[in-house]
Amino acid sequence: MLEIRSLRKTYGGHGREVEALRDITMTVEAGQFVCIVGPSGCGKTTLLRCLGGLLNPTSGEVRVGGKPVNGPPDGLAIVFQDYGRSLFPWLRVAENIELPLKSKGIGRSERRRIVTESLSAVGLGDVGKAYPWQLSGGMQQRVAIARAIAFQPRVMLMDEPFAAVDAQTRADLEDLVRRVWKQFGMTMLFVTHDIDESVYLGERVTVLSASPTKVLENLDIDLPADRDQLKTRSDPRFVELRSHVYAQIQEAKKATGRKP
Amino acid sequence: MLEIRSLRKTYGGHGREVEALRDITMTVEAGQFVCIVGPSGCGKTTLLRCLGGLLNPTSGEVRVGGKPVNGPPDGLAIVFQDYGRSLFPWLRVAENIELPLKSKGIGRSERRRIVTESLSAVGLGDVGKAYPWQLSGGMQQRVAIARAIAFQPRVMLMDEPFAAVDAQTRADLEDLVRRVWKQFGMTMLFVTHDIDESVYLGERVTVLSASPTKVLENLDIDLPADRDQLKTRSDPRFVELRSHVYAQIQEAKKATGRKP
Amino acid sequence: MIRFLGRVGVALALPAVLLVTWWFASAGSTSFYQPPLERIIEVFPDTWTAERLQSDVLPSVLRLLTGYGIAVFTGILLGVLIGANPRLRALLEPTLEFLRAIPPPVLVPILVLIAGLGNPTKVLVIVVGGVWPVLLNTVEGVRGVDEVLADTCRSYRIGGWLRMRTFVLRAASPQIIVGARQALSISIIMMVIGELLGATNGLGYTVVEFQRGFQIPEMWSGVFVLGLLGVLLSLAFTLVERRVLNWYHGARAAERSGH
Amino acid sequence: AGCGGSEESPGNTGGSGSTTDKVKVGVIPIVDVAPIYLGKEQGFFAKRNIELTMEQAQGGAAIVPAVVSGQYQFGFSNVVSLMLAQSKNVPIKAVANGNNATGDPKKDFGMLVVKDPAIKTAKDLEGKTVATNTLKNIVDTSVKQIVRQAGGDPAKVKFVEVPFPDMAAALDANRVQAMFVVEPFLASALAKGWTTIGAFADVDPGLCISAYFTSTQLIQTKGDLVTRFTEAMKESLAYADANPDRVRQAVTTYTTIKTDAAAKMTLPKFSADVNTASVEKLNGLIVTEGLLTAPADLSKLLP
Amino acid sequence: MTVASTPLRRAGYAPALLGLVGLLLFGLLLEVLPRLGVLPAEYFPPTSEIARALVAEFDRPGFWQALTGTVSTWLIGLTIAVVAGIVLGVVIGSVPVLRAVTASTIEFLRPIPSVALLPLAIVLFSVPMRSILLLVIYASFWPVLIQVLHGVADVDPVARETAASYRLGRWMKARYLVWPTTLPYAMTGIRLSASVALVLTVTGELLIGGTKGIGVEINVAQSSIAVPSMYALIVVSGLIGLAANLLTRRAERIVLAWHPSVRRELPL
Ligand SMILES: Nc1ncnc2c1ncn2[C@@H]1O[C@H](COP(=O)(O)OP(=O)(O)OP(=O)(O)O)[C@@H](O)[C@H]1O
Ligand SMILES: Nc1ncnc2c1ncn2[C@@H]1O[C@H](COP(=O)(O)OP(=O)(O)OP(=O)(O)O)[C@@H](O)[C@H]1O
Ligand SMILES: Cc1ncc(C[n+]2csc(CCO)c2C)c(N)n1
Ligand SMILES: [Mg+2]
Ligand SMILES: [Mg+2]
Repeated sequence: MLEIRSLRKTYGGHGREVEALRDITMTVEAGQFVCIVGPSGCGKTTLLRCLGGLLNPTSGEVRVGGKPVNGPPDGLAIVFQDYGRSLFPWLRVAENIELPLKSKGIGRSERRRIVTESLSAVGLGDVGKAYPWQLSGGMQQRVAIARAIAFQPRVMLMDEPFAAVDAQTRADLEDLVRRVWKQFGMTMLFVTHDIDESVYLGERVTVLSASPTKVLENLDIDLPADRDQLKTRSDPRFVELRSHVYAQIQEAKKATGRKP
Repeated sequence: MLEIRSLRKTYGGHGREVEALRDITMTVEAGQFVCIVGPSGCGKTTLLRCLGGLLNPTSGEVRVGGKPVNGPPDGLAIVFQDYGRSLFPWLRVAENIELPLKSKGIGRSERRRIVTESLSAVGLGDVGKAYPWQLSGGMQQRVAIARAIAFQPRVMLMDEPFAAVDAQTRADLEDLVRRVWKQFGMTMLFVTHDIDESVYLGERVTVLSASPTKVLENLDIDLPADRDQLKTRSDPRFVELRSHVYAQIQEAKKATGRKP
Repeated sequence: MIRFLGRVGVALALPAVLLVTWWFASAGSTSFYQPPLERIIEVFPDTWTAERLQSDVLPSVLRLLTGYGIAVFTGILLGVLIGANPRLRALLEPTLEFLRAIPPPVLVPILVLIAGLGNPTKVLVIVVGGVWPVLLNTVEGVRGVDEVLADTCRSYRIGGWLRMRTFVLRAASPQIIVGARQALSISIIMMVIGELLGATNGLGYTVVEFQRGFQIPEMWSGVFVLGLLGVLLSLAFTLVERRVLNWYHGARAAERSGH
Repeated sequence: AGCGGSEESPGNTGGSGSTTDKVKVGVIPIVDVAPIYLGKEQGFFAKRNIELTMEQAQGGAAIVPAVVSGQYQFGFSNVVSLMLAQSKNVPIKAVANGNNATGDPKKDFGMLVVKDPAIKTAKDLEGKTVATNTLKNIVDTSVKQIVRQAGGDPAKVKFVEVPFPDMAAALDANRVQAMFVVEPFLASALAKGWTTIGAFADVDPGLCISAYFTSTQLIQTKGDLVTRFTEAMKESLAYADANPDRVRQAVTTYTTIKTDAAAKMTLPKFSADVNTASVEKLNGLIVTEGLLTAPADLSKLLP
Repeated sequence: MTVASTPLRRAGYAPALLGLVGLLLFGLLLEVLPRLGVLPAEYFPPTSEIARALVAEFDRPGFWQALTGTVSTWLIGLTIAVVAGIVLGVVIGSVPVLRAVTASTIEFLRPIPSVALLPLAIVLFSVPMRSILLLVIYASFWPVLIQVLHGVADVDPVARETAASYRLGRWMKARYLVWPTTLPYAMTGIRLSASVALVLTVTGELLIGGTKGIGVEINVAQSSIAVPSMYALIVVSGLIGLAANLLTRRAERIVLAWHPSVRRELPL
């Protein structure tokens, strides 16, 4: 579904030249759930923006559903890391979620239903009438998630979507995302800093190196498909995998994509 | 150092009335390190803004260093949850950190030294000349932390300061914050969603209930003062404490400050 | 009610001080062009009779509102197009900047060639003057929209008119509103300038007429009417702005309610 | 308030003396003011110790206050404006004649022009729109009188303000059906084959159109200078009246009118003295037209 | 991939070229319309004729004096208005009480047209140039003031709280928080004022005279039926405005390099 070949991205201008991505090659099958971890500033957001058709790679190729990306592909949604800025401050929460549905051409009553449903799915059943800036950070982030879920994309890119919520809510949202992913057969690319989370959620964890960035490891998560916050996390295999990823991350911070 | 008595805060307007804080009473001794955990939207940020003199309580009293707060108190710094917006986009990273020092009246060469030091302390030794919007989310957040540390306040309020950084960087920053706190004898109020982090960092963890918000528990963390990422986290007492807090949080999400 | 009265009091305080100062400073003035304020107030009721309000002020205000409306509409429309399209901006900006610097008084005869001596020209003069602040502010507002929001729109495939309506226009609205506010007073000025040519009635015509007839207190009373018109329209404008920018002021005021 | 133009225009302080008075005169760049340019050229002012500078403004709206404030020591304006000013006690006084109608209603320097040959007389203007450079001025007052003398009702004629330079375009496009223009616009209009149906001279053969004026303050503080200016103006007017070719030549120096165009212009008459009778006639007319409720006090206005 | 159309660097030369094309097209339009008789050529000469008259003006020393006069009056007036507008705007905008107290007066004074103030401006000064300057300053002060007032109110609340929390002093706040926020608004204000000031300089010269200026020359050209010359002079006024815009845009690239509208790699 997602094919990334020798992707390279260099930012320039304002007296600063940064090679955000050195050479990324990876594939995500249709319907797969892949988590991406990597040190801060290694280019995860950049990668997602290239995939989402929001950014031109410096070189290399990106394909979504077989078609080369030039412009945001159809049926793809992004939950931005900068959740606060990705909500429209002039629209109430419900309207924010409704807007993409409107452009999708969904009828009014159906829209209403989806909005209500997705809001209560993220535990915000009662804030539909509020403006985003009246909400706490974590609430705003959940609105952004609700909007993405309501959109029911074929491909979902999530950039640290649970960074601002508490542990309990996070667990609930994790299960929600897994559920939704399964239900709609989405292809999911999920950036997180929480290693446990990456192992808990993904079918595969991709570890990126520090800048200049390469893929350090592709780790298949061979945990049972049915995950449970208590059972899965205490599964010895889970502990093993997360330790492995943790070690990789520590590596990653030192290691860069530089060839030896 | 920080005294909060029967603090209540209600937001109103735009067709929405929210009691963010119902009745908060708590004290933080000078030089203490207190972590605050609580469900998303329970009013942690609101509490910090009241303490920082940025928001008028609806009722109750807030004192910093014995003096009632009306306006930002001297020698107090906040790391905002909304780190992206709290950096001035028209100033380069180094200038952002330098600005509070300038207004503090610190000489130029001293300023330069502090800026360089605090930037490398957060692992960003080479981005002083970049603009904040040229940085990744985690890098921006670290700049905000560097700014606060460089300011060397007597009281530091941090609102989920590590939400956007990877696990390894997070561990490094945790140790940095503990070190700085000790070194300058700061009073620290630290909001986090990471329960392990709250136990690892704090001398006390305060758990807030869901809205309408009250203090659910004040838990003293009787771990040795010298903390170590590996040793402390594998200390049985640590595991015990974090399980306790975890249970409390799960409680908190259901429990509200409502009297039975 | 008390808050309302307080606001009115605050609004009237400075004008009152200025008027009193003027009253005493000008009392006994013998300078022909600076008559005592007393004289100006004296002639006011006789000058601005109901009849004159109907025959001169009303037509002017109608032209003003029409011209202003067209100016704001055109300014926003052009501004959105130009602001959202760098190539179009590069193509048109020099020409527009050229036109902007041409004095309306010399532009008026050209407009007469095209639109005659009647109301259309007078309305057009208002449009020609009032469109610029709206245009410039809209262009800058559209150019400066938040990148993350723009990306959000692209990613969710929000395009076309929906995007215009719910994103571009709203995001630029704080700046568009500034432009519209600027245009309001400029439109009043252009209303006067428009009435200098081919005019037979109107508020601006009357003021200039008094000036030519050396009826200086009457002329000043006309200046008062222009100012009052400005205040009134600005008040109405504020009401509209409150509605349109509800979210904007909310997002800013809520956080400041502290101190 | 600046008064008397003291600090910026150092003139001499005594009465008649050896030092030269620097004098600024506010004029309009039209043929009417040719005599003062000629007078300067001929040295009529210099020999009276007046160093003359002409400042060109668009109209009386600015010249009258500029003279009152002392920016200019003298100014040029049409007499109706001056009468209106006098009646409102503007502290000014006419000091010299400006120019007059030619005495020939068929050939004047300011005439009522129509394009439509069907309009034969001024009476035909009833129901039509006439362009005048300023409302409530010598031009529309004259046009109304012309209509009245042709047996028409001036109240049935609609007047609109159009500056002289823009009138031809308006008439050409039939935005107005008649216009009252002065030279050089008149010659240009006649060259198009348009016809005239009235002139200043219809109102009064020697109609006084304009005058030079000063502030009463200058008369009080420097009566001597004013006297010298008046004498110089009289000499200039007489010279201009006697030397029409020199007038045509002078016009090309302070405007950009070409020599051949200047040759085709009808020149006004330049009387050395104000035609008081015609001013009195105008005084009556402006009361009739409702410009003033009572006639102006000409004894205070005229030299 | 063509998601992001031209990056700014590549667009560097193109805008100037496109702008020139725009001007040429506009000129061509005004050449053709009179020639086709859509506009009466006698009163509205085609571009080529205006251009010829403009070149002829260049040969006249009087023209250059007039140009210098107009430009200097304009620049002096604009500078005073801009400085006053910015200073007062920041001060009034930063102090809520001042803002509330002055609001009605500002709205009262703003719509008073310069033509109405003409006699007052004339009698207040003994030199015509100063009267013109007064009108210029009066008219061009308001756009800057209003823009700055709104700019000051646009400060991001989180940024404001950051500044408050770090106890930035009044001056530091004004310099490092309020001013950068206001700058984009002020820039638009300056661009608006530049043309208002120019327009009033020319109009003032036209009405009052007494100085060397393009307005005086326009007056003479008008009363001499020198139609192409008159338009040539008007074109000069437009060109001055064009130059002013070029300069402000250049300045904007530098002082607003950080602003989304300038820094954006992706055009909207
Ligand atoms: N707009 C930009 N202009 C210039 N450089 C940029 C820009 N955006 C990102 N970068 C640089 O590219 C690199 C990668 O940034 P990116 O945001 O992709 O990192 P990330 O992996 O998402 O980090 P984080 O986990 O901290 O969010 C960083 O060094 C950053 O400074
Ligand atoms: N400016 C505001 N206007 C209105 N309501 C607000 C405002 N700020 C916060 N609130 C409301 O107050 C409550 C507490 O918000 P606050 O930001 O303090 O929560 P928080 O504990 O920091 O949450 P999080 O962990 O998600 O950041 C929420 O219900 C929120 O909607
Ligand atoms: C006080 C005052 N302000 C503005 C104008 C008119 N004006 C000058 S430039 C411009 C916009 C560009 O054409 C406008 C409307 C005036 N005459 N007097
Ligand atoms: Mg990122
Ligand atoms: Mg918060």
